[in-house]
Amino acid sequence: MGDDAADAAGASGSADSRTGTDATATAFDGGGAFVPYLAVGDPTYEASLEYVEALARGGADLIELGLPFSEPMAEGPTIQGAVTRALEAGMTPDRFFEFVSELDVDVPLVCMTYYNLIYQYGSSDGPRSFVERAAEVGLEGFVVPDLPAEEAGPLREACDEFGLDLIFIVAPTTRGDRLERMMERVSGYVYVQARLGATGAREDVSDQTGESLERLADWEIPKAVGFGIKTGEHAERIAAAGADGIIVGSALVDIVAEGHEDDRPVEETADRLAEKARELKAGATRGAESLPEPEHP
Amino acid sequence: MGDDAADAAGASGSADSRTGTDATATAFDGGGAFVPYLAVGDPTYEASLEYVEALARGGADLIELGLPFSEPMAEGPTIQGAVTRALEAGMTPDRFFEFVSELDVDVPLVCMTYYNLIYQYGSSDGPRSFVERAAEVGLEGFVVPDLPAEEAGPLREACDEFGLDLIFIVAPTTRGDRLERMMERVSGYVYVQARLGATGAREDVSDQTGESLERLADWEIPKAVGFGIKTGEHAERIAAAGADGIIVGSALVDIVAEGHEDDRPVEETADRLAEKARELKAGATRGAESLPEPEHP
Amino acid sequence: MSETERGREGERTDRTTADGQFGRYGGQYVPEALMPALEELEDAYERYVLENEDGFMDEFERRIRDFGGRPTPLGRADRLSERYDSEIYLKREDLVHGGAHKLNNALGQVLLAKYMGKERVIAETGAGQHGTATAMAAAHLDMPCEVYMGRTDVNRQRPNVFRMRINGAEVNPVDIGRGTLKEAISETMREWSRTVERTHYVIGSVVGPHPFPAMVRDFQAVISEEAREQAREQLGSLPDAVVSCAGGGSNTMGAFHHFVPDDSVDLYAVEAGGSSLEVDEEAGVAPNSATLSTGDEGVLHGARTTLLQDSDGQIMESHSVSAGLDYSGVGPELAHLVDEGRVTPVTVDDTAALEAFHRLSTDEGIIPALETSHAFGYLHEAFESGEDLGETVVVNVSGRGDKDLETVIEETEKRGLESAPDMSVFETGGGI
Amino acid sequence: MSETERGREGERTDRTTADGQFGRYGGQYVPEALMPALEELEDAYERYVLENEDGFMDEFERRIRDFGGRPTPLGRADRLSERYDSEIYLKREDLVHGGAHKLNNALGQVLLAKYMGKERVIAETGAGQHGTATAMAAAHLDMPCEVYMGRTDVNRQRPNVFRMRINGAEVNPVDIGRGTLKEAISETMREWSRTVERTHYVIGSVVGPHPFPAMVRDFQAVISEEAREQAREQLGSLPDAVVSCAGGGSNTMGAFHHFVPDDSVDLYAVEAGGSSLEVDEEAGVAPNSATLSTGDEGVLHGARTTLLQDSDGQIMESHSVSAGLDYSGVGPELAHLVDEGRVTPVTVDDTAALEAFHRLSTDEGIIPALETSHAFGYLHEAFESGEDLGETVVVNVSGRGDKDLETVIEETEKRGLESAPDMSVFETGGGI
Ligand SMILES: Cc1ncc(COP(=O)(O)O)c(C=O)c1O
Ligand SMILES: Cc1ncc(COP(=O)(O)O)c(C=O)c1O
Repeated sequence: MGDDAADAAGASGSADSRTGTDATATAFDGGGAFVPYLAVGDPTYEASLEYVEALARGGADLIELGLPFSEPMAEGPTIQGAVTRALEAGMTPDRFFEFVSELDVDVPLVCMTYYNLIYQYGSSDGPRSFVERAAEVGLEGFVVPDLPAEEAGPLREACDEFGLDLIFIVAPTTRGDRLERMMERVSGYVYVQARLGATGAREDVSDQTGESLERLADWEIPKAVGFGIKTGEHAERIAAAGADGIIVGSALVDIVAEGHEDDRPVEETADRLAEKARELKAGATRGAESLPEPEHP
Repeated sequence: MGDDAADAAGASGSADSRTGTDATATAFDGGGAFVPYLAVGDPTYEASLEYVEALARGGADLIELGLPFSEPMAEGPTIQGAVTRALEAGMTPDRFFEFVSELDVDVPLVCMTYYNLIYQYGSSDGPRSFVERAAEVGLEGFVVPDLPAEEAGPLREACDEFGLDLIFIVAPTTRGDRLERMMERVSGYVYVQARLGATGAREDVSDQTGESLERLADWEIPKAVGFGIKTGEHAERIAAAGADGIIVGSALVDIVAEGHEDDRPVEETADRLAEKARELKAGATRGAESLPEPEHP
Repeated sequence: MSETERGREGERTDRTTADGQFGRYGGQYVPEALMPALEELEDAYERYVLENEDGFMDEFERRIRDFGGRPTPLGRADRLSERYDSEIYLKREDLVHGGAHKLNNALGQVLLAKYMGKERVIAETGAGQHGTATAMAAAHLDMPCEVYMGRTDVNRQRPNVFRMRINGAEVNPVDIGRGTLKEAISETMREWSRTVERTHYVIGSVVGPHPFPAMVRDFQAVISEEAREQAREQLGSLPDAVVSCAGGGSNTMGAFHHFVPDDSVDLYAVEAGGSSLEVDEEAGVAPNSATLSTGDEGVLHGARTTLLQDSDGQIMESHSVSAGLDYSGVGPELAHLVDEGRVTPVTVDDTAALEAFHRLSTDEGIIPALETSHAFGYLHEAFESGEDLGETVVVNVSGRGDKDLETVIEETEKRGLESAPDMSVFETGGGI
Repeated sequence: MSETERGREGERTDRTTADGQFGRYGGQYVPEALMPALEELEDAYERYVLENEDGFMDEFERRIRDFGGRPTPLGRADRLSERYDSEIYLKREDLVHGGAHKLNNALGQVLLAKYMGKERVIAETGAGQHGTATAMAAAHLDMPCEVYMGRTDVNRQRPNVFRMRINGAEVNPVDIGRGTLKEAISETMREWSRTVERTHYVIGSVVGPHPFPAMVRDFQAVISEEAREQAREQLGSLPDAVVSCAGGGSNTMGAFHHFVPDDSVDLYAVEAGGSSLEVDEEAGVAPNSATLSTGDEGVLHGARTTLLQDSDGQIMESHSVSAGLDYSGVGPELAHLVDEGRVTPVTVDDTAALEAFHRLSTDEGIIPALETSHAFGYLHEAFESGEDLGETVVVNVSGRGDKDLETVIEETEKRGLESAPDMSVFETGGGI
């Protein structure tokens, strides 16, 4: 790889040249955005379609669709369970794209998966084929938990080529240089990890959230906070702390898992998901409303 | 220990100063002597008395009485079994001496045991107390399988003091210097080990016997052959090969063991022992008679 | 895909050092939360390990000698030498404290954690060898230690669990998936994410994100440093070949490292051929763990390297009679040396490894680990098939086989191997 | 009994050399059939071992280095040193191939058998440590090997039986008596009597008839030869004390030998105190194996030495949680050094040994054999009770404890020892 390419890659992520769909950023425009996550294909392809649509009905502003990977290194037990169920039910990258095509919702959709699936897709190694296909089926961007900004050059490049967003996760431990580097590369929104540890619904909302949001105060990109948000009240507190949106995964996956274990009708679980979505969206909205009017430029 | 003591000890075992009872040597006078062995107290004190007396009735010329030791290093499984039974039934050195006192036979009696029991007996360490007590109860000598001539000084000394015999075992591997040393120390008779290995009745009579007897041809002391003699025919062959006597242990212990295991009346086992004794004695006698007249000095 | 594309894909655009890259392999594919810890570790690695700051390497060398039992001998295998009509020498890592090369790395990393001011260490383990090595090192250095181990492995590797517990380590069973090594690594990574500020993750092989592959290699490189010197002293020359088994690749890299510049020395990495080199894509299972020989490029557990994966990129389960080789990935540097043609990857199947286990045990009085047995299996197959490995061959005895006795007996019986001693001594019950 | 009488009793009247005697102990109390073999062995011992004929000792030293892994380290025990406010150093015989000092002797004797032109070796074993060492040495030197082992021990020491079989040795269960070590020794002696011309008996400790006690000591003396040199190099002086556990006494004699002339070095032989120092004469049982501390003079297995016996002279069964110390006799030279006041015999009971096992494991990351744990038990009791062993103490780590895990866990649980890690990790069964 020559210096040119490196420059190109570097430049592609810089704040001013940031490309991507408008859709993702726009989803946060109203403030108090609700961003749910589900593992696609959990527990079956069909049920999963219903569940994602239920979330949209419940007020989702953007949806993170998990493409299951066999080694979900960043996930807690809840999402690991979802991933395992989905893989056992036959989920693959191609089925995932089919799923996205078939999905009848009109909020932006982002794919959350691990880098090896992106890298292996298609006839040649490298992320381009995967991104191309994602663009075709209407995905707006990617969250890749095992791809830090330093390794993201090729994916960033492909995203730029196809106009998709690459969302990075900012952890409580992310500071200084690393933040700079990420700011140059990120597009769409930034995923603010509320606290250390893998994903999983917790009772409390971490103090680290406020601190993290402060560190990102001058970023001109929406900040969505995730990890451990479980109730409307949590959502409200996070939004009130200045988040542009809240990301909720495990609390929703728990409902799917319960439905599966208790063998409930898909409709019933879908209804419970929609209801939970409404609770979370309402909380986020209340939180956002409590904020002073944003000083937008 | 001064040189004097060493000389005394050395001298005590020399051929000319050899002391001991006449009885043991005399037992072999007729040729074809039959020397049975039993473990005293096997399976009980009382039964054992009967058994030894039965052997005398059956024609024993001299009896080796085994005082059981917990580590019978030189014995095969048969005699180990006898030793274990006797110990379990409470045999001790004191009971052994009591047994000898009580025994009503008029052939010479020799004690066969391991050195530690001899060494520990009485209030002071050393073999003297044991030998003294043995002399008191009328024993004529000792066979000590774990006491080679080199270690026998103190016991030889005590035997001399009390006029008892110390019998050594000559193994098929014993040659040259070692034979000399032994010849200087031995008294009563010499125990010729028919072949290598621990005691135990075998079907064949070893070729090594003739060879061993040849090596001892010029010893002026009776030669009794043991290890593996089982039948009257064996006994005959050994006696015909030039042995002054035959020593039989395992073949007799087998009868005791059988009686014990099959729970037969003591009388019956005693009768079988006497009968076996007669068979062996007869064999030995036939063997001896087949020899040319001995050229006694 | 063209070489250029591959080269580009492997390149990193804004790293300050290129250390993390081995050709197109390596890197740091980890959750963002871990990146600062990796940067901190890179810094510590450079200062303490590469520059011996505060005498770190002096202390490491002293401790791996006095506690670990180094140097290990390079000894001639008389009967193997006769058998193959070649001089066979054994590098005896089985004599390292704990019974395998694993301590070289574990001691180095726990000591580094101490220098870094960490309060505790965590580690993953499969068969339990790395876990026990880490537990020993942690006890020795007075460092709290927790080991993550799949539930299945906990249940089938009881003695090693005992050893870890007895050395004072916590053992955390991982109740996810099949409960084996892959799950244990993922879980340890997660736990590291949760507690990264005060915790060091002692990874067990030359795998994972930079700087682990380079750092673990450096701690293990003492094997080839000694062996090279010993060969010169004892043989008057370098060996013609070095043979080593490869799971993650740590004993391999350790045994190869100082020989890499010696072009005259052939390097053989022996992988577990399992029961077959075919794979069942449907079931997501490879009946082997021949990553270098049959895998292809991908990203797993923090690094770009060679993997066992299906065409979608899902990781396949590997299978080997030897638990320590039973891993779907391999260290990035080893993958690179294979691509470069410097290291020759070969495979030995379960049965040949078992036969080699028995051969070394009865011929030389050394009971090798089942992992190690693969190296001897290759030695045998090469010489028997007329392939001349050279006049002097060094085989790295990565570990001892005490841990494998039950498995070996069972598997030997199952296969009815002729070379195995019969165990009927247990069958004729005596009347006690 | 007066000293004079004792002196007389111990004297031998017509031996050409006095080597077999250690004060009033030693000798050759064996069946006549074995005497020629002992003479042959004495001759071989003098020529090969003492005079290095045909370079025997050179070969032994090379093999015990390259095959056995010598020299073993003398390493500082940091946490024990802190705990006892004294410099504690560990002589690491646990790192010898096979996991104990036993190989020093086994390799020496099997090599000697080869020089003597013997066709096979036999050995007794109790816990299996000496049997496995002999099997390894025999495999290494291509010598057929049969090991006699009590049936009870065969059944309770499966892993060691596996190891012997895997190294190609025959294991002959002894179905006599209780089926333990005492019976195995007697049976091996018997087997030796039967086949003495072509067979060498590799005895497992500094016991038995001359020349075994002296010869085994000489093979084990490499321990103190190294330790003395290492102490001078590392500490600049000799240690104030050497502590070693004593069963038959081979690791003890090995660890003490070169320090015996150094009057400033105190020597402690730690025996198994078992559950009590009292004996049950009636039952013929000593609930300990504290031969040096509680036994008295007698003759067993070919030598005059100190024994556990009843007042009649019947040998008593010993009992210790540690199988390798569970023997009713002790080497004659050690008995003599105790009589002379040069060696101090002390005892440590089962519970204290178990506690010491856990202490060394968690403090230092070294899992000691249960035998070895007795030495550490004494170290602890001495320092805790205010007895000052000196500024620098060397403890001989005679072996590693992998073989003892099951026993330790069982016995620890039974006693509810606080110092032990809990093993409940196995109890919460996961849903795999
Ligand atoms: C003895 C032994 N050899 C080899 C290995 C394989 O690991 P690596 O390839 O990292 O050396 C292991 C792993 O447990 C092992 O225990
Ligand atoms: C590790 C260890 N230490 C000590 C002993 C006791 O034997 P000795 O006193 O001969 O050293 C044994 C015997 O098996 C042993 O295995």
